[in-house]
Amino acid sequence: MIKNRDTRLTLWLLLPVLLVLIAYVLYPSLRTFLESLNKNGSIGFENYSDFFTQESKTNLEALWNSVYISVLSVLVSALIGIPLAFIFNRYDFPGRNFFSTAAIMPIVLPSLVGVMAFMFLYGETGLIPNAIKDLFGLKDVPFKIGGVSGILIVHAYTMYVYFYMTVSSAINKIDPSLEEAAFNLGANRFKVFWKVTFPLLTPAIVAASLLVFMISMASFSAPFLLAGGYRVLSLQIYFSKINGDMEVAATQSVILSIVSISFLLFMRWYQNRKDYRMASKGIGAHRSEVKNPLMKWALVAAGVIGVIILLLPHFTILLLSLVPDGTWTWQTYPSVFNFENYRLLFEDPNIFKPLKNSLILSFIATTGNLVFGVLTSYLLVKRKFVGKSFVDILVMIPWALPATVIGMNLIFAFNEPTIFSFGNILVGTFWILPLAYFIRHIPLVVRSTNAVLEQLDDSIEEAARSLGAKWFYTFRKVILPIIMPGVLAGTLLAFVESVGEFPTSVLLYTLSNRPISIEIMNQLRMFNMGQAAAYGMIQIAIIAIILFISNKFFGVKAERSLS
Amino acid sequence: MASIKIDNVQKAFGKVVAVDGLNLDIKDGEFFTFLGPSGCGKTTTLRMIAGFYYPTKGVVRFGEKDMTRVPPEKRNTGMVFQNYALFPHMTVFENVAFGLKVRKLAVKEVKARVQEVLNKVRLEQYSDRQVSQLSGGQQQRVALARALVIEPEILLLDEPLSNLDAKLRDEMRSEILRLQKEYKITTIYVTHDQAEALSMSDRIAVFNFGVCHQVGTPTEIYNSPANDFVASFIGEINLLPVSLNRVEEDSVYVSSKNGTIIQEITVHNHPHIGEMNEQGDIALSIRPEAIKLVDVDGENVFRATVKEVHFFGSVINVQIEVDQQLLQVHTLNTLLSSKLQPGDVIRIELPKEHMRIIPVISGDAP
Amino acid sequence: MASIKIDNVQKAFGKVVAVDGLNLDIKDGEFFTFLGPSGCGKTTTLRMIAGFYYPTKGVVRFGEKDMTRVPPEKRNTGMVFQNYALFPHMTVFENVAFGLKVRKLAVKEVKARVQEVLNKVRLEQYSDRQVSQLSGGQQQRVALARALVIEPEILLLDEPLSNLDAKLRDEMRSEILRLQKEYKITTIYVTHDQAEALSMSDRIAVFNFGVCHQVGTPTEIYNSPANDFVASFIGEINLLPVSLNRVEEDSVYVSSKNGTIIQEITVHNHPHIGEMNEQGDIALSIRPEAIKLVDVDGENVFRATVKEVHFFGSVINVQIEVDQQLLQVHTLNTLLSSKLQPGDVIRIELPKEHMRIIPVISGDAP
Amino acid sequence: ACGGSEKGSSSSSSGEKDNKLEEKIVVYSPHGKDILSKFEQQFEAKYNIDVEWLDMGSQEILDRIRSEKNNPQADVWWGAPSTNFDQAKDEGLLKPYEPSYASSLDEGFHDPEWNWSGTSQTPEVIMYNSKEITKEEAPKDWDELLDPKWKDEIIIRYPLASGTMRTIFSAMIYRDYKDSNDPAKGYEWLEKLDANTKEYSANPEMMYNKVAKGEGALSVWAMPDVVMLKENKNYPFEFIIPESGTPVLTEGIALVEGAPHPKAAEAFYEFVNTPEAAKILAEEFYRIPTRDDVEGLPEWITNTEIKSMDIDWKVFQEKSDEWMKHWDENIKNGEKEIKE
Ligand SMILES: Nc1ncnc2c1ncn2[C@@H]1O[C@H](COP(=O)(O)OP(=O)(O)OP(=O)(O)O)[C@@H](O)[C@H]1O
Ligand SMILES: Nc1ncnc2c1ncn2[C@@H]1O[C@H](COP(=O)(O)OP(=O)(O)OP(=O)(O)O)[C@@H](O)[C@H]1O
Ligand SMILES: [Mg+2]
Ligand SMILES: [Mg+2]
Repeated sequence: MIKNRDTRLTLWLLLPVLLVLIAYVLYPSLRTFLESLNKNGSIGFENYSDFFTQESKTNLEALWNSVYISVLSVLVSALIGIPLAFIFNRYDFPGRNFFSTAAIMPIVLPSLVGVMAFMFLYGETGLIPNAIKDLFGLKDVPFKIGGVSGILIVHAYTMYVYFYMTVSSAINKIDPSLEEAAFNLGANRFKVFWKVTFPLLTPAIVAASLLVFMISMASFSAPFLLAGGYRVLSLQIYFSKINGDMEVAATQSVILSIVSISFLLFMRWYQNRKDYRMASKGIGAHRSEVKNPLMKWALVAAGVIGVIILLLPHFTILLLSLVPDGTWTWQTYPSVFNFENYRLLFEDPNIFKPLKNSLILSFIATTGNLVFGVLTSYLLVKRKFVGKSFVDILVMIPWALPATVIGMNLIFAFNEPTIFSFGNILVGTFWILPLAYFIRHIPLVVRSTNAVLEQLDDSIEEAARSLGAKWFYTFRKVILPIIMPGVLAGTLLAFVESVGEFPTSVLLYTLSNRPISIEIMNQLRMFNMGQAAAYGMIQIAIIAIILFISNKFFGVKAERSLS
Repeated sequence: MASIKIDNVQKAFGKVVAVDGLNLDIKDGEFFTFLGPSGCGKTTTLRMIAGFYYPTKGVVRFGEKDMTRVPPEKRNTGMVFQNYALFPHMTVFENVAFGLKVRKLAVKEVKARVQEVLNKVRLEQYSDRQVSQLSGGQQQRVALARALVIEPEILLLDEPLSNLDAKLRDEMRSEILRLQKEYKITTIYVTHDQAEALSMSDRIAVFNFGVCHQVGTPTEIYNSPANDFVASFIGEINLLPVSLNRVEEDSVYVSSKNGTIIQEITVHNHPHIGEMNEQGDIALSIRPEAIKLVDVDGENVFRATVKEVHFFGSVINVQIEVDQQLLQVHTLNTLLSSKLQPGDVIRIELPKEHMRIIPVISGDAP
Repeated sequence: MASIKIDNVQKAFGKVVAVDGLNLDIKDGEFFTFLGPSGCGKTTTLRMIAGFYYPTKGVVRFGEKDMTRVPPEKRNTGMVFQNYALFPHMTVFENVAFGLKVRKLAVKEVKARVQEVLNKVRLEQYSDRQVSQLSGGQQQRVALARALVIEPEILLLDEPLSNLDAKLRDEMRSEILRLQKEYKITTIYVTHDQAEALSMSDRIAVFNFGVCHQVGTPTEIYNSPANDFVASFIGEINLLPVSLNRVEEDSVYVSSKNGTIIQEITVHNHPHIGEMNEQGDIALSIRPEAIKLVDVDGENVFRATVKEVHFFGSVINVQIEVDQQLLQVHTLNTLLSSKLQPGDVIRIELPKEHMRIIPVISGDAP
Repeated sequence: ACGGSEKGSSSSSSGEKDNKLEEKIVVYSPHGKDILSKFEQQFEAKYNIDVEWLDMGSQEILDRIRSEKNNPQADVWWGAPSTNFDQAKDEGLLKPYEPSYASSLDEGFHDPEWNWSGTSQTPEVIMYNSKEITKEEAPKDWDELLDPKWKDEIIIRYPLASGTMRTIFSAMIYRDYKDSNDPAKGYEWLEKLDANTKEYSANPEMMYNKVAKGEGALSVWAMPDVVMLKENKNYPFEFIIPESGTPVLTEGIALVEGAPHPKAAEAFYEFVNTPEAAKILAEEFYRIPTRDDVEGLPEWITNTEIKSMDIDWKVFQEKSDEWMKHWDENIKNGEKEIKE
């Protein structure tokens, strides 16, 4: 039946991918779906009709707000991420390396502490508005964040990184002669960007938009912390769950997923209308060196200032970590600084255990993501098979669902022995957390890999195979090295996110694998803002070191790749 | 073993039919060329042989073996891609060594063989460069070296020399030929350069719009084109639409269709190549180099006006007008002929043994 | 206004010096060709004119204006890239229309002009295709159309026809020439095809290893090459290392260096191109088509053995051996010469007016 | 992989050192590192049993114990409002145990079936910023909060996710509901409170910060926390116990059904509620004991007269979800959602 080896190969590759997706994504999600069909013991779509016909319309309102916030978040994140990616990848200036790495630091901001840092910075009593007030002798603070604008700012702040990373790796893959051709035809810088560079970045932008849209849809901390009671769907799910309406929570989750998946399908359709493979002759020739110095320095200045603003919350955390507890309560500005918080932290002999746990867990999960992500992405981009859309949707589900829902799904699915867990109960064991991280970050790695693979000319693979290389060899020696910089970008992001992952951790961690985010949360719960901040700083430092190392590692690699 | 048989193959991309009803029989060790205008399906056919496309219909055989759906890496073909398809993350050396490493050769041997082939393509001193730092022609040579080094059973070359200068191209041609003869590699060569095709090939297939018009040796194709498309595609040719007057034992008499001055032209009665449909349109063909500049009148001698003179190096191309019909005349670059000026009136002879009557098929190259 | 002056320009990539000490003076409306072997710096020079590279040293001027550091979009040049550089996300129409849209032309006019230029490159029916669905040659034509449609002041063509078949190439050549003359566009043409260079150009610059060896009209370059590199690069040539015997008023007498039979050859005393260093090595050069097959002895007539006969379409290439020296002879494809067989002994004449003594510079094309 | 153990042993007496004590025990508790480390040390010193604790919110503990039902990891659940325990009890997650000090617990401080027992009590209070408001100005009772002069001075922790706030809000409704069986009056009250509320903050830290810095001057919160912030963290907070009475939450301790280390768990259960332990909790961690036999309590406890509201927690457990849902959907709405 299977007509040729190529189809057979596709099947063989598809098999493990499908297995993983079905076992760890579809199966748990189905349980949520089944739950949503259950209304007081009878099966049906009653919960759904309730959702839409509910008298107070809060659900519909929340749904609308979620979509609205998500669309805006995509736009704002893109507006920050794309220009930054452009500046840091197209211009060379002293410190470029530092700034371009620093630009991804927002993602390492521990979520809760991070939002608190925002409040300390920009809230009504925040440092910046008050500093401006005092500086100019104003009567009232000039601005403060809160409500929708607050959510948007925090979303943009944490999510622009997706744009920044995917677009960065795609920019480096663009054949410079394409832009040159446009310049040559008389297009100015702006036109070239809009008509050529930007459209060529479509796969990357689509990938990032998807990721951002979905996390915004599922985003919890920002609306929760910043907008008091602004109603969004993810919060509704949380409250339904707290109120014990598991069926309603499930229904809301399913609807949220449907919205996210519709967005996914729309983006896919949009992207497939055109072709973005730069199958130009030969190798993407030469790097253009033409730069307008004035423009360059203006942009660079903008980029650097941007990054400094982006790093302000980190500095705030640093500041908080240096202020001993109880000395900055009603005062506008802190006055006492010392290392008391760090001293208290380091007195605990177990301080490094959560750190180590986080690193190990993230490493395991991310390794899995790397292998699985590259394989899946290759299948999705370079192979033809029936049911591709289905696989694509499965891949994205972990982002379409709020993290807590994923956590709950896992609990439902794996607190009893199943074949997928080889007959073990996973809940309460070490392995449940890496599994959760892995599932959470499948879409991230797959999407960012898709973006680079889509730009890879097919004839490269063909050349290798006609030279006699088997598929696997070709994959290992040719495809992988070429796409690696892009893939690593996504993987790194996944790793960093795993280190800070909170919502699933809190549901699933055990004594043996308690990660750092939980530790920070606990400090906060005990009102030890300073120690939480100090812990946050340690987390930031660790991640910064990892980034630095991999940047060095990238540096070596990047030189050998296209760019 | 490495003969190739293409059996009634069709390849469609959606609605676009790139290759249709193709039958080819390429012998073991043969140097076979695909010739045809841009977009006629040469690359597509090559890719079906290499295994990158599967035919929509039909069968591809190597020897007796049905290879239609065998994956490319099992075919032992070496291919030079029209767009090179070099591995961007590897150096020149690594690119070339790739095929050998796949074959698990000893490091030493890999080195030796790569060095050897790099010498042949004159890239020895570039071996450590990244391919993105090479010029277009240098990249093309890397692609060639990469395919040659594995000494494949079948060598597929898609315009492998199009970016090289004449001199280097000449050398590469001899090198390819030498290798081909030495290792008896069945070779399929795609080119748009008919001089190249004529000088290198054992046999040539002429394509247009996905259809093969003629398969034959270079002289067959050149001297006895099957129709006006083949005739005009291979080398320059003068085609005069004519109508048949009468046929005698060793001569055919025709007259120019739109002419008034030339009453009758005498043509040798060659056996016709292709079925000449006498109901259909026919044309008189003569190669520009066959037209003679003469001083005296005689059979098939006409008066002509020089319109343009082009200098092509060793050949001079003179455009003349006879009887409202433009004709190309090629003559060697000697002082004599370079003295010709536009406006001169000269006498030309159309030697009857160099003319042919061929069928006219409708349409033109795209 | 659109004359181009390149003043002592150097371009280095790290340690690799791609172009060195280049001086060129391209006149307004001129059709100027860069000719040279692969990797000699043609593309690099073109890119400096287009503004994609800044010279390491030296100045580029358009007219009197120093353009060395003017950004490319301010130069009003149209360029065809060696790798096409088509926008993959646009259709053929959109690719071609790009330059016009940038210039804010009315939609109607854009449409009309694009349609017109697509007709010229024979792609009218492809206008809605994605470029990835085109064959190599079709892509190249799109690139050409895209550059032509904006009617730039300076047209930069980097091997724009290398992937087209002879027939189409001929047509495109005339089209480019026609446009160039019609709009008086200063054109720089990069090619590795010397026939193309000779037939199209007003003037040619011959490069090697980043250095320009000679600038001149096609006949100057062909007939009076400055040195053996230029001579052998432009068309085929026979070069015999010789030593000078004596110089008389209208003749120079030389003898073959490694020969024994040929005692003396008489050569016209041309004014020498390039400074012929008489201490340095010299060579006798004669084009293959200038060698005559003769029946009787005479001045400069020698006996030769036929080694190989190659068929090139309109030309037949005969390799002969005279005095242990291999020579190429080109003759037209007539029945007479095609009767030659390897092993035949023939008489050849080296006409004194077609020979030249030129300096030999060391090294060869890479 | 299940650490099942024999069940059924009901009330074994405390104090007695059972040889069969397991070598380790796992405690889930929201009490935080300071308390837990302290008791870990003391307990380990006394029994030589390794104490491992997971420190998390009480709602999370409930979720987790529920999710680990098939494979219990915890032995003891220490610290949560009694309503949480009642819920867990209904789901069969707890194992009944009657401690040795049963007699010194008031009736309200333990489950009738001894599924849990109380360790401390938490009265809810009105909290104010002592830099902004003097003690005289401060509202003395719940209803005074509705005075229009406090418009935009009240900052409230977003109630849905907070046990404390749910209790307060439910109590406000319950005041009328217990007689009328109709929450309408309570809703009306909450609506008025909502009108005065400047902002609902998402977590306690933010609420403290805002009140401390004077974005708002008033809030309602749990007394031990207010005291701790004032005493330990230097916040300018004071509290007022509403004159008409206030809901007093009982925080308790319970054993987990199917716990892997049941014996050691019982020992720990006993250990953390000895009079000495209760005294430490009161002195160092501002927790008001449930036992009536603790001597020498700090002043702030003895000096404060707590008027406890009479509450049927059963009704709370049944109704509070519905009430909160109503509040969320109908009271907190319109422009008041986002208080900027
Ligand atoms: N992937 C594709 N989708 C649709 N049409 C295609 C595709 N590939 C090729 N074609 C079309 O099929 C025809 C044959 O293409 P092919 O590449 O074989 O031409 P070719 O003979 O190699 O031309 P060239 O000499 O210009 O490279 C062309 O008209 C081309 O536009
Ligand atoms: N970016 C670069 N870095 C290093 N070396 C380069 C770079 N670009 C070109 N070169 C080198 O400079 C020399 C000139 O290159 P150029 O592309 O100008 O050649 P070309 O004359 O256009 O050749 P071709 O006809 O093969 O296209 C070559 O040796 C090439 O390897
Ligand atoms: Mg092709
Ligand atoms: Mg070039």
